[in-house]
Amino acid sequence: MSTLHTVNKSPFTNGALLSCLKHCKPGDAVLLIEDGVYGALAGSSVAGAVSDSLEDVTLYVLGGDASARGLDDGKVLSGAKTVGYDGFVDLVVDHARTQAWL
Amino acid sequence: MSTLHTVNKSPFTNGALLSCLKHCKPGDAVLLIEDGVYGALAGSSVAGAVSDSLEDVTLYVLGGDASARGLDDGKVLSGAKTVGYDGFVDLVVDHARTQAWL
Amino acid sequence: MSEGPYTHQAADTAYHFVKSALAKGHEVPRVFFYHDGVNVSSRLSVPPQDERHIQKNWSELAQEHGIDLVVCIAAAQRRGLLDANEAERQGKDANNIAEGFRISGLGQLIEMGIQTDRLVTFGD
Amino acid sequence: MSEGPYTHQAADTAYHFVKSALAKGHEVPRVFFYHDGVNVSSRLSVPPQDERHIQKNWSELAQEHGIDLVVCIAAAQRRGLLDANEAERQGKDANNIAEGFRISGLGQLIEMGIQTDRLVTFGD
Amino acid sequence: MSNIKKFLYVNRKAPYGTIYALESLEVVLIGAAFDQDVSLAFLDDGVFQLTKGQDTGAIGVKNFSPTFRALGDYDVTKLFVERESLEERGLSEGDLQEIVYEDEDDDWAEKPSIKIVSRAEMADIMSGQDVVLSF
Amino acid sequence: MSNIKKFLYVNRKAPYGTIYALESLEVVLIGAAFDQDVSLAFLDDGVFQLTKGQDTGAIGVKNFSPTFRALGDYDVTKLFVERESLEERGLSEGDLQEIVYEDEDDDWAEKPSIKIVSRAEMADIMSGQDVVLSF
Repeated sequence: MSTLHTVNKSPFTNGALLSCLKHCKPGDAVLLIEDGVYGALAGSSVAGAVSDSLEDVTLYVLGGDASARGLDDGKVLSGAKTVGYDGFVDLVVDHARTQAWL
Repeated sequence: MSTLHTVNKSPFTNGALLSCLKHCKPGDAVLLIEDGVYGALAGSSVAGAVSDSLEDVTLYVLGGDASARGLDDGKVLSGAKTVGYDGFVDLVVDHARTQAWL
Repeated sequence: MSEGPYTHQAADTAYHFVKSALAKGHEVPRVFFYHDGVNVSSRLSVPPQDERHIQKNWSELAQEHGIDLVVCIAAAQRRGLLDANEAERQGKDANNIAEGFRISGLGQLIEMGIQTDRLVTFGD
Repeated sequence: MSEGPYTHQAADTAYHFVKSALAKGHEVPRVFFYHDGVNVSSRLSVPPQDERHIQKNWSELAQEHGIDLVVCIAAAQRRGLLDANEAERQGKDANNIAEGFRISGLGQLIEMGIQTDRLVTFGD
Repeated sequence: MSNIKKFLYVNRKAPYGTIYALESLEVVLIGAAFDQDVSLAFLDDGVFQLTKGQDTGAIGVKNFSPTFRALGDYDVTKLFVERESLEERGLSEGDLQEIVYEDEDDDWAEKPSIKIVSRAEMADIMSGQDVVLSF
Repeated sequence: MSNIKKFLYVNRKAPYGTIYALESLEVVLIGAAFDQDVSLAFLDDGVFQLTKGQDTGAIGVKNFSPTFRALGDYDVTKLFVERESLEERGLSEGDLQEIVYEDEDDDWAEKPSIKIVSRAEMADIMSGQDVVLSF
């Protein structure tokens, strides 16, 4: 059964997101929270690497954190899905384990 | 008068060292402290970028932090100079300002 | 919960997550505060009027839903978080742990790993 | 000093730096504790016997050399660091600031930027 | 005049995930009372502090981005934002909120506080300071 | 047996600069008493925790690297270290301290606790756990 990975750091400052994506198995989910939501920015220097991984992995963005940072849907990579805290809970339930990339 | 820059983060996790080097002026000094000392590792994936900047910038490593992490002189980039806390003080005195890349 | 209040958002995210989990009918038997997370338990915190009160939010949620808020004793001692018993034992003249939090050992974390279906970490 | 004790090395590095500066005959009129750095000032810290005692190290160094250790009031209130006056003013039943530290405002930082020849930041 | 120093506040961290951006702003506001020559630098993730449309309602944290618009009233009028940092993040000047001040030397004309600079210009700005405070 | 779970402690941070490495080790030591199936993963900057020759005398911080060599006595014998993480840092297995345990199922023969694995193998190890604790 698959894994939910959480990433809470900006990929422009910290290597957590890229390391996480390199350790995902097909079918895993990655949820971007807190400053991690910047990882879903379209047109950024990491957007290509993130998009490439979406073949195997589903990318989620915590909506409250994205709104707080002024990231509206138009700025977010197509393919990324926005969830609320309740969606976060469902993701934890739907995956066998949660791994935080702190 | 030139600037002393301090960097205390590992360049493999955090972008501070590379950003610092891109903002140095010729004649500036960069002092690696705490986890920043890993930036002086020879043969690493960032060693090339660090070495390239040594034309314009002098690189210092805080010796106590290097020893704590098992970085002996043989592992450190040639060109990097090791200083103690007293050398750190002298560097602060010898430059007009100190900028911490936190 | 691995980070302190206000400095990192982790304590806020964990709080909203736990609230949502409870609202959906899940059980949240325990929250374990480790690393700088122990700082959440201080009852001496006085945030500005227009900011959330992180310690109070946790204490109230715990009381309402019977959540066991455990503060790691080793991490707390280093950082100066003590309850009345600990303060007396250590010869300190004050204590600062808020109601609803209790001090205990790391075994309380491992135990949850064994007993619960899911363990989620919030930190830095 | 911008980070808390034990969690980040910054409080240690700053301590060794200040000691060296004093040994070389420089003046260190003030150390300003900001962000999680305010946590250094807690007198309730009980580190393990074989670890350094960061708060005591600072208090002793300050007493010996007349350094003004200033804890930012706004940062301290959020994080639950209070002296006796502040505790009374805020209606709190305890306080936790160690001897040698005093609570004051951010102006004390700016003032040093104006008056001193060098200002060095240690943090995360 | 001899007591006027050049202060630079360097902002390299994103807002809300950590408190540094907010507590940096608190220093700027207090520091404004000291009548020094103040500049703010926004580079790396610090440029995210100035994005428009921030809405913190769902995370329960105070939205402090409007405070940047008040800086002009405190005579803090030089906000340097690094172009390369914006570009790496897929942002342009239009993604930032508008921040203006009234120039008392020019009949109180409204002028932009944000100035987009290149990385090389940012390095020059940094190297011209008396005091650099990092957040 | 049904109560035995697979626990993975994920170490991605360097020692001494922050306390996470030390406090992770403290959890591992306490956790060992619970007789679970324990593995430790070292990747990214976490591989620095295991380098040999650490000498913390000058920084006044306790050197906890010898504690890793005691893990075998607690039946913690699976330390997985990622090869790619070592290589990016210019390190090889020879830069790590030697950590061994005595295998009770093999006449107490001394065996290495550290196993160098590829990134793909590390991903497999992670995905096979019941509980993942991150530091």
